[in-house]
Amino acid sequence: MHSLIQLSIVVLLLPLLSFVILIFFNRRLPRRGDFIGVGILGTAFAISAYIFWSVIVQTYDPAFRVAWDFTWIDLGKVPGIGPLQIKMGIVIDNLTAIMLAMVTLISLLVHLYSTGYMAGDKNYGRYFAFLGIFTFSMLGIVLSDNLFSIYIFWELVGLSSYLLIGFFFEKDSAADAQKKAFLANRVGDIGMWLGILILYSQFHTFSFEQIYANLAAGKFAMSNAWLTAAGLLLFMGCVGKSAQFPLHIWLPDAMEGPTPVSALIHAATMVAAGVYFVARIFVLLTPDALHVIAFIGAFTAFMAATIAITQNDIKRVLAYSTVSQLGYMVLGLGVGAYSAALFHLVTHAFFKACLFLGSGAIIHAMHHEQDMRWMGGLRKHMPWTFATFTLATLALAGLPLTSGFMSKDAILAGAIGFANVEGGGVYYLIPALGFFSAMLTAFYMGRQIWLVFFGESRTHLKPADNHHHGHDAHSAHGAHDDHHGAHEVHEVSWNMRAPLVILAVLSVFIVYSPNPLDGAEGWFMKMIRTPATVVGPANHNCAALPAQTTSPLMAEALPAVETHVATDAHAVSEVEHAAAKGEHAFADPRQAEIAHAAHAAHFPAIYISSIMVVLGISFAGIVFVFRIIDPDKTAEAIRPLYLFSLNKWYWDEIYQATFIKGSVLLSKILSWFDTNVIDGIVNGVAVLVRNLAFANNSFDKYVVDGLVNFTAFSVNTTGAVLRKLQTGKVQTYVALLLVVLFGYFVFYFTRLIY
Amino acid sequence: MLSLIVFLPILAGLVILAVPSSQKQIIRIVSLLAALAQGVLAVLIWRAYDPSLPGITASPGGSPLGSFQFVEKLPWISLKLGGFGSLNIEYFLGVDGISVTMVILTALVSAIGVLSSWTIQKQVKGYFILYNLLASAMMGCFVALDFFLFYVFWELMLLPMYFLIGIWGGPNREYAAIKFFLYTLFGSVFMLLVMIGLYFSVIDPVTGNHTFSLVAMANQANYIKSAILGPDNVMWRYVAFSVLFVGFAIKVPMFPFHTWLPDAHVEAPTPISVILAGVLLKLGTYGMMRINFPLFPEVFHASMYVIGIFGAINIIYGAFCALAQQDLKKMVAYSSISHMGYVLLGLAAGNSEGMVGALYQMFNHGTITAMLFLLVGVIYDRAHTRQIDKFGGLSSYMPVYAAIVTVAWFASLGLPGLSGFISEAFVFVGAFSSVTTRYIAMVSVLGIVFGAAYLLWSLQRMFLGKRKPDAAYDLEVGADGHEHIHFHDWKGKIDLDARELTMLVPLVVITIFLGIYPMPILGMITTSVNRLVEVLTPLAIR
Amino acid sequence: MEHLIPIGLNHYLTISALLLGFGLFAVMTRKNAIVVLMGVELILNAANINFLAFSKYNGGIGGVMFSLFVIVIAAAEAAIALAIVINIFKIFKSVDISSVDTMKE
Amino acid sequence: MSNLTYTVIFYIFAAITVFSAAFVVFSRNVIYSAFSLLFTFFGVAALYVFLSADFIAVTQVVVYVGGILVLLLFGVMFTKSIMNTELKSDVLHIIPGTLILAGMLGALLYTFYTTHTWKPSEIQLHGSIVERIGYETMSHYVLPFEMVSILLLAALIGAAFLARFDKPDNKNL
Repeated sequence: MHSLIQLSIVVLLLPLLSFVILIFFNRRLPRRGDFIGVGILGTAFAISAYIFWSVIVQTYDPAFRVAWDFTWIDLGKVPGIGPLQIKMGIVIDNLTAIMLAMVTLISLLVHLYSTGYMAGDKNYGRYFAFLGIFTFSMLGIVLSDNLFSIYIFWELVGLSSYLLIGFFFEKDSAADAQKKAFLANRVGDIGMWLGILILYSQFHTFSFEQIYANLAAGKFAMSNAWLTAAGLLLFMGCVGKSAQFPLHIWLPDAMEGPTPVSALIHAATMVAAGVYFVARIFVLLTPDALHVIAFIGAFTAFMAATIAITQNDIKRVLAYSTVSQLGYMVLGLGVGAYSAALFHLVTHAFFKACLFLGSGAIIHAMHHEQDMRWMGGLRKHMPWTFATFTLATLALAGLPLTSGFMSKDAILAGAIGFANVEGGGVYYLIPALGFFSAMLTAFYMGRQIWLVFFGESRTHLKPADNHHHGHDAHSAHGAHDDHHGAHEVHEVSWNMRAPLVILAVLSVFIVYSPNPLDGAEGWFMKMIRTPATVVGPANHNCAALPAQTTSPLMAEALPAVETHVATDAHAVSEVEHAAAKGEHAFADPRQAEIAHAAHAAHFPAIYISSIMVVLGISFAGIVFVFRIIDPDKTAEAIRPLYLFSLNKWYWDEIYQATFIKGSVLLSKILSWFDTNVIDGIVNGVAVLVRNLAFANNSFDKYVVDGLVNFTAFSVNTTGAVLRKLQTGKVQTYVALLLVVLFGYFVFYFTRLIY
Repeated sequence: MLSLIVFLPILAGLVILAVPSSQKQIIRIVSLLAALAQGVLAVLIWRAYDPSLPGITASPGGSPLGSFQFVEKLPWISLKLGGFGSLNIEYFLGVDGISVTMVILTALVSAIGVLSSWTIQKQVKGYFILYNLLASAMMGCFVALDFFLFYVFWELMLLPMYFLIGIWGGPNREYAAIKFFLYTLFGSVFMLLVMIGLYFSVIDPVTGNHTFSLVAMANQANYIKSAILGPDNVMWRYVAFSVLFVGFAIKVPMFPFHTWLPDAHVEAPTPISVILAGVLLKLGTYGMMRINFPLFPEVFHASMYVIGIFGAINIIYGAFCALAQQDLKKMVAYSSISHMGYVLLGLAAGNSEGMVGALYQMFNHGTITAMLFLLVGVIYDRAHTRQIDKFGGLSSYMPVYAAIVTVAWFASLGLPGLSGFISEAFVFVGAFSSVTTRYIAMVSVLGIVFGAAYLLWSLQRMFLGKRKPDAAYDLEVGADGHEHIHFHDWKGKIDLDARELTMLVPLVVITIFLGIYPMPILGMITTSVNRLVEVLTPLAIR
Repeated sequence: MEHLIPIGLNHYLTISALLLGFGLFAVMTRKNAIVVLMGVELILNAANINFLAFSKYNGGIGGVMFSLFVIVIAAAEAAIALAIVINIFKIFKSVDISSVDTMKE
Repeated sequence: MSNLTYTVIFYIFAAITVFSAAFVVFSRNVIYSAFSLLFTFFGVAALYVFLSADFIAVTQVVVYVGGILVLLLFGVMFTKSIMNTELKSDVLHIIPGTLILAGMLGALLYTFYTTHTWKPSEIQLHGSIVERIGYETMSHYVLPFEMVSILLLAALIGAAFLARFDKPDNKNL
């Protein structure tokens, strides 16, 4: 076992240890055990940093790869397949090393930040336990070498996201949001699971390595449409987790969780896991699948940006901005700008975490006021926060000299190149949407900065409650609110400030590349190379294998899979070697062409995006700083558009009306069907049988038994009648005697007459 | 060994018979000791079991008795019937990979059921006698290898179950008990006919007589060609398969025959619900794996598609019905229907992954559903209601209970790391890998989402948020300034007490352990399942 | 009318029939045991009239002798019956024979 | 004594007998019934005389009027106090009684007046028959006479025994 593998196992298990300790013992530990969480994460980060150092700095090899696995489940000698084992394993390559360091660093910073932010919460210890299990699951995704374990950790991050969104579970909105998040993710997950099933059903393995090898060897027995479907279904997992259209609806609601959680999970790491996963499966995506992915990414980026410009909640703006940026990343992957997308993932993780933590500091300082309309003027009170927040904002908007500029620019260059190569007019929509979104990003971030930090404090403008907002509320509570706004807002403590500074520093270009205009010259883009596809046009015709119809049971066994021995420490697949030969040595001509075109489009992209960003910022300045255009009047003038944006394109309402109402209605119908129709049939049969039995019983009772009973009845009635005569009174007997005598007379006389 | 594990509860029942009915504690302790002894025996069997022997039926070139373990074989009933020849019924017990897990599950659930029965106050003596009879019959069903013996145990199970629901049940108990009884009896009557038909179609290769031995029946070479259920009588074999399938499907319960389950669960007392969901439902699918499929492999092969469709209907239909329920126990009952659909789907796949998944799902569903019903019982004991809307915000006041509920609920919805996930995953892997059931599997995956939907929704309504205005409990501010919960006429501990923890913690540990490392169970079953898949694959294709 | 002038057998028989009828009526309908006894005496008298009438018109002495015995037995009967009636009265506090129905069961 | 006088006297006694008997039966008062019975017995005795049975008539007067009637009156007085209005005796099933009475009467009278087989014989009893009775009693009817006397004795003893009825010790009578 390679020493890096051993270290990575330690890194993986340390947060789990933190979880186990804190979930059981947090109440018995001093300070509810927060030092354990921070300490363990610190250790984990230290080890991750060492791994990063050895892989990236020392080795500096784009094709670096170490893998290890063990048999998890042994299914024995399966008929038709042969010995079958399900393996679990760890793989470390450049991407893993970077992600490992990034995740542990942000997690450590969030842990540290939370000791300030969450202080005094009644479930303080449990919060750190949840952070621990989240970090564990996230590291599991990063380190997994197969689809099955990535799915397991995928769901586990879903669980920890569920637990953390609903951390304030006594709030109904939080409980709703956590359920929504989990269900939306589950929808994505079933797609991902079906994609895994398609691949497994062909190769009887979950390992990336073996699947790619088999695909490259053309052993995929189903039609090519199935392969595209597999890619798209796997991408559905990303759609759910990375909040792409149409499953983006959960992410803004997830802001109900504590703000550090939003920073860690819903901005920096977990939502980026979708992008990471698509990168992992990038090689099996067919061009058709990539086109779909590119369009979804572009559309998401655009849609989320349009929503973000009208939101008033500081966290919601950032949430939609996250969705938008994730759209960029997905767009990047879709157009084939693989390393640019991952580059953006990393840079975005740092500056967006910084933004969220900054907003957390503001919210903390403002006593849980989240509405930007009632902020303003915080620049003077919170200089550290202001500085770091602004730097991160510039990175997000994509101004030169920031990390965001380089990564976003690389993606947009890739998009232009892609459109050039594909040649169709409709493909230019992707870069166009990308650039337009860049402008919108600059606009809404400028709006946010201005509303939060500049101008005068507007705390007093906040209506006392929702019922009567207006002048009287203003005048009546003005003094009181001023008191709140002016005197109680102050800079946050060091344990919340330090993470902000570190993250802001990591948003500067020099960390990634010496050339502020070209990320491709940095170490990141050099280390992360676009892997050669295994499903390119060269492989298309392999799908036409003869159809196996002899046995449904054995059919899937026929394309006998060569059992790949577990990849050894330095076993590197042939395919990746080919990709690693040189900077432009793409195995697939299409990829090479796109890369070339993207390179050519580098400077046009810089110009256009810079113009767009400047346009966006100056527009924000026109509207909000100089008030040349009154934002309220403008909103009034384009009210339908404004409402459309404010109400998030009505997606929540649409889903509520269709899927949720539909499901509930269907469930009611089926339940009714169950109790009334099916059970009704059962009970009906029962009633029928019972009535038959009653009829039979009646026959038995009244006809057969009747004959028997009639005898008894007649004897009984006769007896009852005669018993009336048996009065015990002498006179009755005399009367009877006389009746008989009289009868005799009658008889006698009739005899006489006839 | 197997005789001991089967008849131990009956012995305990006889001991209880001698105890005066006023000595409730002695009765309970005797039952508990019997259940624990059963558990110890199950552990011994588990340790001594050799996972390399496949069982199922005679292997080519092997003993005609097959490679069963812990076999006990004695002549039981031997009647000379003149022209009909002789009737030979054997006392034939044995386990293989399919039954050994079920034996362990039965011992586990029985012991937990006894603990859960501690609160039964009405006619304790009669209750425990019936309970022990039920435990014996269930265990007997899983180890019987003679069809007649299996049938005897199968019918023996009905009687105590009927009374346990009908006497110790809820307000509508007579209806539920009768419904359960009639449904199951309906199935078993046909089973009897098929059993007799099979008897006259199969020759024991050793003695040359007709036989009820399932080992002999599972080997198609032992059939008389022209007999009523012989290979030539294709139509009758289809009829017999269908009828037998319906008999077992009622127990599962499969879609159109499932309506007894919600009623029985809602009315039954908690321990009986636990037994019912934990073990009895498994008998249906176990019967399919042990009897229905291997005896008619070519019919099974032709009907995989139909079984798969029914499995998918169970999964999705059960999930939807659960979504609409207001009664927590009814919701759990419908979730059982949904989860048993996974078992059916896995069986329908007909390959090793699916069958392993189905069998593992049977085990996991046994433990998880037992946990769910115990948890429902806990809250019902306290609040005397199971209406989901009557709760809210319980997590704040009953943290341990809420934590265990969360584990159980997530195990039920198939969260990775908990045992339910692995079985569901294998079911889907198998079903999708089989060309026959591929599209069915694609539809069934929706069950994962709706399963999550109803479970999370109920979790939210009961445990999250705040106390609802019409909740079944009050809030009081205690001496320490915190809010505490107060149930009407509940004197015990608000959160779980020691007895409840004793029942639940082992199940939680098993669920988590088997979710992380499933090989202790999977290792025992894979050899047998692989052999079963071989047996099920028709000769022409093999 | 000419039938009525010479007194014949039928006159006596008619009187006896009427006495018998009254006696039967008393026995049947009256609740007082004493009156019932009186009815019995009327019946016996009616019988005596018949005996004597047939005895006279047939010229035999048998009817006369028999009526003598009847009178004797009637005396004995009256004595016994009254003793019984008095006992009944002592037991039932009433001579109402409709209440004397212990023979019923 | 002319034939007509004879007839008139007969009818008078017949009327006394019948009407007093009817009064015995239909009177609601037991005392009245008892006294009315006296007239009946006298009437019947008179009719006995018409039937040439003067000894019987005397016996009738002595036994019935002197014995039985007195006995009956004693019975009435033992069982009821005379002043008590409850002496009025109720009537039981009057309708069947009346019907049977009418039926019996009608049937008998019909029989009598349609039967012609009992033509009176030529030899009829005439004059006193006391002598004949004496002879017949001591000769032909001596056994019945002795039996009757024993019966009478037994009846008297029995009546005396019954009448001295003590209050029973046991209540189950």
